Amino acid sequence: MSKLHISATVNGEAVEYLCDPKQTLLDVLRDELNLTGSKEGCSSGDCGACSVTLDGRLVCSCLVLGVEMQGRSVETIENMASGEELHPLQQKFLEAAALQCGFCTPGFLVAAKALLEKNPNPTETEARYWLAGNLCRCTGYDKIIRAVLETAADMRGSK
Amino acid sequence: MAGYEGKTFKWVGTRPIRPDGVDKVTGRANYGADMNLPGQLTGRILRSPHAHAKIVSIDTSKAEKLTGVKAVITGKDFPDMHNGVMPGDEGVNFHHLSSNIMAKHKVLYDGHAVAAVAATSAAIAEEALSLIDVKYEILPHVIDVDLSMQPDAPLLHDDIFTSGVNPKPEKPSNVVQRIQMQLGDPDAAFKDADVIVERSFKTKAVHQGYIEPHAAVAEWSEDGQCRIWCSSQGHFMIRTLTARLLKMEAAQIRVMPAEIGGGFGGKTIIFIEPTAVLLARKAKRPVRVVMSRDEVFRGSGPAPATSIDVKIGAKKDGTLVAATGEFRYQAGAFPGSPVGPACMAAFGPYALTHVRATGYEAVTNRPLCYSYRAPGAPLSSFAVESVLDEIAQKLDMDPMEIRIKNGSKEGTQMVYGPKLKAVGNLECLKAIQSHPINKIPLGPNQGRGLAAGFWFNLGGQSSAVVNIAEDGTATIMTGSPDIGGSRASMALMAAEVLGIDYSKVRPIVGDTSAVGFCEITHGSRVTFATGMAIIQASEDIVLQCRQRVAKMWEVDVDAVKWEDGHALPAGANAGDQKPLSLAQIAGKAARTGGPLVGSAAINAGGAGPAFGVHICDVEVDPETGHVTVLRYVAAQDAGKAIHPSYVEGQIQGGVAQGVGWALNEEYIYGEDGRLQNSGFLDYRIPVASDLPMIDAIILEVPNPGHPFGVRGVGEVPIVPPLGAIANAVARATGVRMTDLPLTPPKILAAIDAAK
Amino acid sequence: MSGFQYEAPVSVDEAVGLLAGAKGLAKVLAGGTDLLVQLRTGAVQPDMVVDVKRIDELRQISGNAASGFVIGAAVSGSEIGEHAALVKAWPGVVEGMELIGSTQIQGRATPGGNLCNASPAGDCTPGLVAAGAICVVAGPKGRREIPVEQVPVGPGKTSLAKGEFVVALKLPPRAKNSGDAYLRMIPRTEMDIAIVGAGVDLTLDASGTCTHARVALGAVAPTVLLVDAAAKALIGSKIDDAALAKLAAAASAACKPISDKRGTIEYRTKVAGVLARRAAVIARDRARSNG
Amino acid sequence: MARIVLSDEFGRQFAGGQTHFDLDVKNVRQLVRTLDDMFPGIGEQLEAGAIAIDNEIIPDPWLNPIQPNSEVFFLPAIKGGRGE
Repeated sequence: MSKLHISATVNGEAVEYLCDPKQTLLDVLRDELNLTGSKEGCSSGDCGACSVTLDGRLVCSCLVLGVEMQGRSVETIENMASGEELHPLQQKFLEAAALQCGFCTPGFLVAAKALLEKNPNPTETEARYWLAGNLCRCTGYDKIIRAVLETAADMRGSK
Repeated sequence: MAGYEGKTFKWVGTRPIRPDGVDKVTGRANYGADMNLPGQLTGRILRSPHAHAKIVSIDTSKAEKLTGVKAVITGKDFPDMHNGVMPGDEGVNFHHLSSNIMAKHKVLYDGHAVAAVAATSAAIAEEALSLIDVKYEILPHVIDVDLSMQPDAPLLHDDIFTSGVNPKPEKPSNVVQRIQMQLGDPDAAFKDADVIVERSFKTKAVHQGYIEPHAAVAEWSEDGQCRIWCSSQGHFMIRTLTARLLKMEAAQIRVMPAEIGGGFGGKTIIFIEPTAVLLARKAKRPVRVVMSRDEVFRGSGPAPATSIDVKIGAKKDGTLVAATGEFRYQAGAFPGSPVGPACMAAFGPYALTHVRATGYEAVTNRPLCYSYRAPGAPLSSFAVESVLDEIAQKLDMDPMEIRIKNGSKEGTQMVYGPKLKAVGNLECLKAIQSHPINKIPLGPNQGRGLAAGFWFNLGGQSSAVVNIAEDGTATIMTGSPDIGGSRASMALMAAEVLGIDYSKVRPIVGDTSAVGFCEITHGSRVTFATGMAIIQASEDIVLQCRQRVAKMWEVDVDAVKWEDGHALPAGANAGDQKPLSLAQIAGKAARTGGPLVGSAAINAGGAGPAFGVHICDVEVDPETGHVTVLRYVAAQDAGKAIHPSYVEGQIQGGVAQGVGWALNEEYIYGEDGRLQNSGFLDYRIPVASDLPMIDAIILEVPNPGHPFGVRGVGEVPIVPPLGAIANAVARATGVRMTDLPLTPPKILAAIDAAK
Repeated sequence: MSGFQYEAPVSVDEAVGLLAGAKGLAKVLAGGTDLLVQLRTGAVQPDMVVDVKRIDELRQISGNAASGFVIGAAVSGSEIGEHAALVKAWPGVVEGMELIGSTQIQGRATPGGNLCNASPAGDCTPGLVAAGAICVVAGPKGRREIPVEQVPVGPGKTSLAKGEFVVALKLPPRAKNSGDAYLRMIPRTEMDIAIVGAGVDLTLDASGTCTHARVALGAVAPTVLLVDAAAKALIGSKIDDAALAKLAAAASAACKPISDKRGTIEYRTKVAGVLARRAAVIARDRARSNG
Repeated sequence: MARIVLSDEFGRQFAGGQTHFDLDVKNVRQLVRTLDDMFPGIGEQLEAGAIAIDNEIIPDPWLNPIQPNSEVFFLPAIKGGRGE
């Protein structure tokens, strides 16, 4: 099958790419657009390492076809910091040592950002369930959950 | 070791942001699969669908003709290796290792690699795999360790003869080895026991579950030089083994360490790099091989299934009088099961004068069984802690009291021979004993479980270089991959010795051509051993600085001392000199003898054993068997915590893995010997909503074998959770279960059976 | 493994035309959370994939509790969970949808997809069956409406003919004093396939006596079971302990499960009764507070 | 004389059941040679394992000194201690 020409918005910028129908959005991001911050851990939607937001909705980019993206908009970890300023979640993850190997970290940050946009004051249980689709094997989740809850409190306080 | 006792640390023990942190929260950090070279091809591996079969033929002609396919290889492309272990092989059987990477005449497990292709796209590579025609003659298989040890079991290898038995066997067997270690005379000593508990246990194989699949990019140049970018727990290991397996010289190969997305022992051995190199060589283009999650489960190095008998006898007052354990550990298709460490660690937390540990290892039709965090110890410890808990119940004794009463401490002789030096076992037990969790009342269907764990920790070879720039900032380089924050620990130790700000130290993980040899990141050795190399290399810089300043001041080097990053007169006879900072000395380096380069290369002994004690509360749904972990507290002796946040992180991560091991994780095989749950959907590692916060308590009983008192911290956290959870479930349900994992169906069946 | 033709029609008729005219295997792509995994593993190798998410009708929730809701087949789980009126009227239906996978999966997974994937363990189906939902199917011969339980006919198999696909799910008008609930058993707390699932919908009269009930079980037979005997145990009772015990026994008795890597026959049979009972209690309490 | 302790296994296999020896040796290399002279074949086995001198486990021992009052244990190879 020949490749399809797709026009989409990636991290606020208009992009065009050629895409085999079988390629996933994750394949497109990593291999065609060189945005390797989204990670492939399972290709089945079970680990969350490839989390992005698609038209504002949190999804696994391994479960979206690249050809579905025509006219759609995706945000990845690469666009989370603005300029030299980290997003408060990124800063808190660093301060709270909420990462060890760092492989799952982009997915957690993208998912946590989506959580706080929807629910600025999550309980520990809400945060744990929201992030249940993001697997981490290093931290036992403790410092990640604390970092998310503390960032939420900081962001509420600064408003 | 001299110089640091009683010292108040300025940097060691603080919690700064890790040097590699920003790259990892912005997606910039490069892991194994992120490398993309010009002209790079996609490599894919064809794997056996059979548990055990003879390879009759492999026809790759159709695949080779497919447009876009640039190389196809099979086992025939790998050089033949000597079958056996020769001096200089460091205990590695290269024939086995090579045969695991690519099957030669037989496939020995579902997922065993048989061929590989490199093509211009993933889709073409996958199509090419489907065009490779492998004819198999299926053989009977064996998955279970007890069945594998039977004399009539399907035989995997005709060249394995059980070692450690008398007389030497003449017939080949799946049983690789028998080992035994003993103190005193346990058989006689059991006669003095008032209560004896003897139980048999079975556990299932589990996977390390790192989120990053194995990935490697290889490039071959016309002059025979080769570069490999990969994620591993030791790029020097990758270089050594690739060179040996492909009959190359080590210096021909340059291995670049990518960031590593978790390993836990599973990335301490080689799986795909030689395949990538051979494909790149044949295709004359760079090749990237990345395992799928299915391949990771089927074709990497999970931890063993086991079958264990433990017997412990005690006096009425709780004094343990004798203990024995027989530990039957499954290996994968090739030898390599950690039954030795399992025997050594099983009874580690207890002072026993009459004790025996016997170990067996048997090959099975499963993927290579390899290291997973404190290899072997969680399983043997689970059995011992379960039996001990039952003894405490029988004696109506507090489970903590029996552990403190019998706890090993400085001077205790271990079953493997030596006596313990200063250790923190009792300190951990007492920290848990006085923890507020004990005061929380338990509700219906709830139980509290306690367990202790031991791991001896490793030292070994490490190198480090410290380069001081002209402005006094430092670049420090080691060859130890940073798997969980070790760059931060290295920088803290260097800052401490050099006396400069942590922010002025940049740690680098150097490639195999840039820095001296470092053993793999394993056995909790990096902060200890590579850290010791960093300390010595930094001390080398301090000495050089004092020597330079002595020249400037025209005094003896002893007249110059080093404090807080400055050279100072050591006493009045040095004259009235103003302190010189490292930056000032570095600025004059050209005129005092050239660049300031400090280095150290060591083979570190003196690794201090680690102890950990865990307590947890669970609730069991009596109608479904579902277990909820309500609370979890873990105390551990870190010797000296260099970066306490990452020590806590090691403890919390180990606990989470251990909880998964206890409750839900298992390799599930069908009758056909094929793995049925090779994905994260049905191989159930804990998710965020499965766990409570994990209270990590760090104790510091300094290791006399390290200048700062450091002990490895990464292994022991996974040892106690299996026992702690099992003991809590036993107390919540009133039923003691001996088969892991404790899945809801098993728990419900056990509850119903006990009614 | 060859590629496939990708189409994204904007109308139902266009989609029917593509599906009916496709040579070889044509698959409907809704949320894709099952289909993409099947594509990746090679379990399904379609010649054409028809993405139905650009058809407005499939992306809407219309109607209300009194008249009955119509849920577009390609509405995502997240969108269903955000629809306040639907959540209020049919919390059990919504629970089933929201239990499918993670937050990320929720952003994509759809009720139409979950139904047509036809897994016996699909979380969305028991709640819909209990609710008495009707499935709107479009095809070359026009539209037809069938009860939800008639869509899956076996693991991975549906009653849909070539060219047909699910457009919407219609929930009946909601009576006063009604409540529904869905519970499932998984070993973890999230991210698992149900070992057993149980959906219960019921209506009480002013005295608190049950006048209507439907009980559906998942993962205990090749398709979702609608268990009349379990419903009968509730109807006419005040849903007291005796009725609940009868319900549980009837639910367990109806099970025809298999033993597999996720659970045993014994376990599924027993827990089906437990979950049906627990779901009935939740549904009853919801009905009482939903006057 | 240093106290040398073999595992029961090695004692049984090579040394007729004896496991404790008092030997006058200066370092590990000399100790292994001495034992191999006494019990041919044991040297290769011992070299494959680890060693503890005065309760300190030493990786890759060879030239490490043994004091006259030292206690030396031969251990199985601690392979696979690989985590973090």
